[in-house]
Amino acid sequence: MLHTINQSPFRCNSLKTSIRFILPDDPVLFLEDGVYSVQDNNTFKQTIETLLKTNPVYAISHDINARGIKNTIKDVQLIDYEGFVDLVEKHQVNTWF
Amino acid sequence: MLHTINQSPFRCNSLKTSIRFILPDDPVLFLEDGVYSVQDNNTFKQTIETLLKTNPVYAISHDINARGIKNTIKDVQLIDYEGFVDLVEKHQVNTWF
Amino acid sequence: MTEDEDGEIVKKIMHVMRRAPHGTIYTYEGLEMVLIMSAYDQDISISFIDDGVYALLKDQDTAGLEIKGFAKTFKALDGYDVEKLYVDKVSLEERGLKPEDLIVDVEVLDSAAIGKLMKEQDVVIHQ
Amino acid sequence: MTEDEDGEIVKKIMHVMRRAPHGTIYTYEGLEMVLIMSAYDQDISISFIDDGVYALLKDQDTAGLEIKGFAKTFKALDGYDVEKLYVDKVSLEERGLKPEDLIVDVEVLDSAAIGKLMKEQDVVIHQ
Amino acid sequence: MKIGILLKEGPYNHQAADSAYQFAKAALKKGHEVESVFLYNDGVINVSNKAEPPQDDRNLFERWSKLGEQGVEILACIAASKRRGISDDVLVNHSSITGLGTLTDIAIRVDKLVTFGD
Amino acid sequence: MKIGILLKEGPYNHQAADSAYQFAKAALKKGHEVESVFLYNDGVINVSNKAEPPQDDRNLFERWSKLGEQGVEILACIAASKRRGISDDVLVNHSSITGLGTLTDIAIRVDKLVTFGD
Repeated sequence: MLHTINQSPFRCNSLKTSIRFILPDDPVLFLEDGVYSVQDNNTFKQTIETLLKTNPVYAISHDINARGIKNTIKDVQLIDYEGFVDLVEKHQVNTWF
Repeated sequence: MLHTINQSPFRCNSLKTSIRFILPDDPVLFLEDGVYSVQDNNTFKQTIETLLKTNPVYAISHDINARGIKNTIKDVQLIDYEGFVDLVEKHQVNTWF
Repeated sequence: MTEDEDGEIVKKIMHVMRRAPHGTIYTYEGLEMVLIMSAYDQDISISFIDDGVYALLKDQDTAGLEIKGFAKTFKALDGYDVEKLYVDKVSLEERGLKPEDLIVDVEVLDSAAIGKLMKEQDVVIHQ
Repeated sequence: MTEDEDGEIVKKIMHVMRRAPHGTIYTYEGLEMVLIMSAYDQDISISFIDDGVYALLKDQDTAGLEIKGFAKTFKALDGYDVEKLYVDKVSLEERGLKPEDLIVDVEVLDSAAIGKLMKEQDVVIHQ
Repeated sequence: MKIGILLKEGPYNHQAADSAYQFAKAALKKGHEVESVFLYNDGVINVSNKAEPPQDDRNLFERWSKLGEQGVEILACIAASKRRGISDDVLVNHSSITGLGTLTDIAIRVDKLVTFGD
Repeated sequence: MKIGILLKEGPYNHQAADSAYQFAKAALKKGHEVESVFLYNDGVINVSNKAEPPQDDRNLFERWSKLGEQGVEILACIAASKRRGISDDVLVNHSSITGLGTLTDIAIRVDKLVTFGD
């Protein structure tokens, strides 16, 4: 199951909550304001690094660039919308917002 | 200055943030989903009790009743929309959402 | 995804309620969606997570807001054969709530159990 | 509230940016409001709190989203005589950001100092 | 006192429109002057005359129109309206479309500007 | 694969409408069938033909209309539309208003239903 998260982790509890429900190995995709979650050196770094130990983590590169995010946490994979489609081909989608 | 907060403290960081900016003695009014902040026995009880030591705290009674909230934290004053108008008469308004 | 006795597709569809009632319309319009979908003989469930659990609180009286209430509609879900109502245990606890504060009988599960149910679904719709 | 040399009322109006850019339109339409208000010779300021500080990040490139960017408009505020830009220190720190990551010169203040400025205002508008 | 209201969310989807209305009603009842309700962001959707909300629920569009009839200016921002499909030919009675300059005038003129958003 | 899209927010105010469009475009480019875009909650505002967004920005209303022309069903929920002033006479070309039953049919028929909200 693909989990997508589009909320800023500072503004909204979607990241904090969804992590309780995401099973190991399931891909997690950050988009829109959700991509602030994977900016390096913010207070959510440890949360994302813990998630990365069990789950592949993706972020939409267009959203990263639009927000001026230069450094993302190591091992977070940047993909475009076609990469998003590929993930949807392989998984049902659980859209957290 | 009257501070109003209309967001659920669980969903959104408005309560957490606004508290840093609210000066002592300034009234704080919870409305809409913000009123969950003053429901007794939830995890924000201590935050509200600390706030009550320095600031008068109000909640719109219609919002409390609409949400089935039976017990509110001690010293939180329930008011109606006319009470809201009275507060606005005395203070400029800072609307946090 | 399974087939019923007539060979029709039966999909597992879970609706997720995560928002408080009244402050926004999401839970209310979500419930309208559930009611319509319930007529299509699919395998429907609802999970209540975060502020979604507030939608089930007893004794909601919206008259003072002049807003149409809908908590009682959750009681009617039974009659629409929507019987799988899951509530996230942590969400209840954080809010100082107990199952008896809720207007309907629900199954209180831990997050991992709801996560497993989510993964079994053909469709998950967050409302 | 004061009067200018012609006896006109000059109000202190603070705009508060608390939302990230692009995910929602609030900061962008908020900025449009600031630009119009700047023509009215009022005492305008903007404070950036929480995700509002993200609006000021350098090198935002929205071309891939096909969305109109507006970070550079903050640089133009100077020309509109909107020079009081306050940034909340805690909000920067939580996000791992430094003043030099921002596209404009701002005054970084602690929350209590911004709180005092808020209290001096005739109007505070959260965008 | 003279009150201005700034409403930043659309009808039904967010309670802000209800709160703004209840506040305006209470202020009028207490004898205050509610000069105007300025609609911004999705708030402009509050004045569409194409809406037909359910019979068994409140009608927010009619509410604004009636407040307008009572002399409260109901104003939708033109730039916000254009982004959301609100135009002169779909406005409820006693409402109009105007620019942000009008909001600035309101902010200068009123004693209190009260925002409702989400 | 057959894809259905559920869009729950209005244009411009939230990025959801942009993300849904970019996703649909990428899926079509990769040869998938995007059956329909179902608009719910404030999502219905995406198909108003009264909108005139700024010239220097993208036109979301035209985008949906063009996707509709390419065979993607662009559907607005009737109940949600009535609450927000979207009616048959203000719809962009190649879009239509329908009931939640249609969404159920879509959910049953497609391989993947992808939601965009906020």
